[in-house]
Amino acid sequence: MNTILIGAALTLVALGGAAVAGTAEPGRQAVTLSLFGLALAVLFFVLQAPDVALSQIAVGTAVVPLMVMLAVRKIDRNPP
Amino acid sequence: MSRTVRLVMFGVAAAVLAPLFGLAIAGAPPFGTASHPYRDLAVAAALRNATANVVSSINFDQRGLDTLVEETILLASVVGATIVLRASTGDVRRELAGDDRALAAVTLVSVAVLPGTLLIGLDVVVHGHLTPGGGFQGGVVLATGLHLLYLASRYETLERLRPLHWYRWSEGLSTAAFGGIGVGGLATGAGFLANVLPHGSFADLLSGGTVPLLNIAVGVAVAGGVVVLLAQFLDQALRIASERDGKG
Amino acid sequence: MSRSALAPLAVVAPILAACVVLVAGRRAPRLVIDVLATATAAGVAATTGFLAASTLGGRAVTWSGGWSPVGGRSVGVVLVADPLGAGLACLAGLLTAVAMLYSWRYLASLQAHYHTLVLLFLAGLVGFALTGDLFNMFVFFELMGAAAYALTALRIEEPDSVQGGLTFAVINSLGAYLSLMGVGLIYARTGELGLARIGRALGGQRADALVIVAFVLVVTGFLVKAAVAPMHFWLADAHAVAPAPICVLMSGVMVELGVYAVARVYTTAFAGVLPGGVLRTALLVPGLLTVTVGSGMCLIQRHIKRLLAYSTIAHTGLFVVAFAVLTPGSVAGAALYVLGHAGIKGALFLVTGLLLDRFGSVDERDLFGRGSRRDPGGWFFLAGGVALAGAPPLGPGIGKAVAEDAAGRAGYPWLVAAFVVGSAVTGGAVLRAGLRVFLGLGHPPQPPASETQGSGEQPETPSLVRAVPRTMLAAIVLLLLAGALPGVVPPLWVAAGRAARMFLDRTGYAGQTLDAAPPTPVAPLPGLGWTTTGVVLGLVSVTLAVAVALLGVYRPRRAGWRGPVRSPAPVELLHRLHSGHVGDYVAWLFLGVAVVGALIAVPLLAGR
Amino acid sequence: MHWYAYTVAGWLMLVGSFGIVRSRDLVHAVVSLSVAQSGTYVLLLAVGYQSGAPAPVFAGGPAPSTRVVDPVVQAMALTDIVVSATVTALLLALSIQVHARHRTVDPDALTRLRG
Repeated sequence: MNTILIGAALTLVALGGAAVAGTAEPGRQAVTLSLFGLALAVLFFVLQAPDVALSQIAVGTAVVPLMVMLAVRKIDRNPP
Repeated sequence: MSRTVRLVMFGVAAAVLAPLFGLAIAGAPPFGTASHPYRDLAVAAALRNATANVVSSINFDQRGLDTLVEETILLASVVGATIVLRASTGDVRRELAGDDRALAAVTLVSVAVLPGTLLIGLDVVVHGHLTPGGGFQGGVVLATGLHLLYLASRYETLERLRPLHWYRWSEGLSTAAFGGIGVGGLATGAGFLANVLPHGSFADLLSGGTVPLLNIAVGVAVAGGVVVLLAQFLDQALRIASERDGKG
Repeated sequence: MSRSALAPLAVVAPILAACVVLVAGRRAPRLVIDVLATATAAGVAATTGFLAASTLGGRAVTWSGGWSPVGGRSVGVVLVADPLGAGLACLAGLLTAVAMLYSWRYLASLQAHYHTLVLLFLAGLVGFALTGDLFNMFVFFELMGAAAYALTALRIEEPDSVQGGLTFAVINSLGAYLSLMGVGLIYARTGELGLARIGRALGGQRADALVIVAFVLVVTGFLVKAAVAPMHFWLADAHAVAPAPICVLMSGVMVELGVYAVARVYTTAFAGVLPGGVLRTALLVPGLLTVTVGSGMCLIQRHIKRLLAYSTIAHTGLFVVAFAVLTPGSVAGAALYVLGHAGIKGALFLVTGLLLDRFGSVDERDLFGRGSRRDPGGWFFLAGGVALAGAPPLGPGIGKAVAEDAAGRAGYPWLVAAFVVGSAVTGGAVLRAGLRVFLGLGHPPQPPASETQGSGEQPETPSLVRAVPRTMLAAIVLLLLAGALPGVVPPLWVAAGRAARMFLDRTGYAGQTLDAAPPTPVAPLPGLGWTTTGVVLGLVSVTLAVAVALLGVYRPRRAGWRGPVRSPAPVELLHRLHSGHVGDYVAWLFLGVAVVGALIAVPLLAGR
Repeated sequence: MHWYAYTVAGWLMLVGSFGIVRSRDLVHAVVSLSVAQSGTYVLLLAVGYQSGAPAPVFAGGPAPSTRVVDPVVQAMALTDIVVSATVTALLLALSIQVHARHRTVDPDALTRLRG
């Protein structure tokens, strides 16, 4: 059972990573990055690493995507 | 270099490295192995020092030096981002646009959630040596919790509740406290960053010796650091415009 | 307090001082901040200098947290000070103190943030040099990085500055993450993070794909930091834009620490499993490429800071080559070379910084003939060029001579050519720029299209300066003296020989670190110093350098007076390869990893 | 299943780096770099996993024993996450300034640092 969960989470992470790197438009990338961060957190939970999963949720799904969004907003506000 | 040349070059490198990496992991112990020699020592050491969360024991006691440096990296990045995003010649402070005002429903929810979030953050910090979480996770929760104020009302409210140099000070002081506790260990002769306080009894709130103290220091440092970091980005996105921009 | 308290103090003191500066910076007068920062750096230099001298009789081992090993195993992080590591930490402290002296009342708009970052940078450099733990190395690597990225991009009004900082940060971070992958793989095999423990766990094993890939990945980050071709591109972009005192630190010690880390990790952890012959090839190939590309690019620069940056790349290539010979003599030569190079190159960067502050340009063409013959800076610059070429009896010269001698003895006499040509070309390029700028010799150069110009930059002082402040001149003189000194102080040669022997002694390192074994006495290395051959080869290099410089100054013009000259095809190609494009650099980085990986994997895995 | 976790770690590193190589936007490159870094967490935690063993947290959890998932790699991954986040912040700050000075964040258009 656990093996299946881990396999599924790994697949989700592998696809998520490709999706983030493949999203050309940074504004949308903030969203995919947040979802990818969530997938990583799930993986860490099933790998019995709750400490790491908590950090990942706090940082990977909230703070970093927020900073990306703000950076994109700042850059989009001043087009060339 | 043209785009094609660049991609081909990367492809060639990947074609060499991927099979090498494959061979390497074929020689690694199988996933899920029961042999973890460092783990055996680390768990025993954590139990000896009465720290129920072994990960905290490693981060703050056994390999505390790593964490001290990690806090220092945070400090360097925060100061670095502050320098890089400082207002430069040609920048002007904009008035906030009307759409920066929040919806009433959002305000209500955010105000309701805010105290709970701050409490959770504190709880995660204080119990870091017992349960999953610790100074780092709790610090981030505290910092993000404060930013619910932005959702709850207007950016100006957040700005007023956010005298940035306080947060910068608290980050500097708590990083110094971490280093100071380390030097304290040296002074007692037990060694740099040694766990010199009484260890208490296992799974008590007051157990783990210096681990909870260091957890709190990191919690304050991280909360302060993340607030300052987010403030730089929020200021850039909402407040600072360049004279060279159009109407912006 | 025992000697083992000194290593952690040298790391934590700059961190604490940085916190104080950060907290007090808004209120305290600038003078207090300047004095505090300079004194802290000098204190770190004194502490680590004492450690370097006292560890000649045996390493100083500090288990942080007091987790002394039981039965040769511990859960803690260890700092191991030996003469070479502590010596590099001392060099970092000295260079920081001088950089602080130069920056006295400088970059005033940044308040104390500048000092905070420089002190944190120093903590990273010192910790990286002293640690004996692989994961801890990664953490200190990132600390050096985070501080250095921000310091590079300090002058945010400069378009090039922020771009150079970003490129530097992306490439170095990627290198660090690849290193961490390697740490993960080696942990999977051995279950250890301490260098000495890994060395014991791997000793006598067969080098299989996992060990090879782990080693290659671990050293990737360090090779990037050492700017070994083809992972060198970031260095010129970062050095060209960083403030001059930061260039002193990056060129003088940070880049060298990359080479040191490769050497440290190999000798302590992997020497028992990866044969020296294989490693030698895997380092000589990129090392010689680095010398070639570095000196070639150095010769064709007109942006003086970029010129100096490429000269650093060429010299780092020489340090890699010297280490790759893997004998005590060659390591001692590399150590002395690093010392001499740090002082001389630092002085050259600072003189260039003065040019920027006075004329708002570091472009050889713009500045043509603008320096005055009465300007001491010009004579310092020319002297630096001669010293860099390896002139006896100065610091870079002794390092070069000792390394050449060791290469010859180890059966690689042809490597001498790399040392002679590399130092002659880079020294010649510096001389050429100096002769043109300060003495106004020859004709102004013509501009080809695809290169970075150095004109129209903001000076680092509030406005263009007329008279050079005494603190700035003092910093330059100190660095020149420090660069000259290793060539004329025989006790330093003896110490370098013993330090090198200790550095290569894997069993002694593990014994002292893990078993608290008494130190094994190290005999000095015989015959280390100036030899007739060394002096002659040094003079040959200087003659060649002068020839290169004069040829550059009085080169007959290929085209007429109208229109820009077209560079010859190879020069144009070199310029184009250094595209400033971050995607290109990442592709090159992976190509470099693939090449080093293949150089190690093919001889060890083929035929199994 | 045995090598799947390690492969995913390598895949993330590769795909993130590829993202930087083909990037047309520096913010995209920075985000791709953080994808590459996430490969390191996955590798570390995969190395430390033990089938059927609980998390290394004993308060209110399992009875203290060494049969838990390796806490050392978890501590390393935690440090790694902090480092990654702060470096990403610095990189994003630099990207903002690159845009402010060059009016573009397209690497193909940033051609001043050449030769």
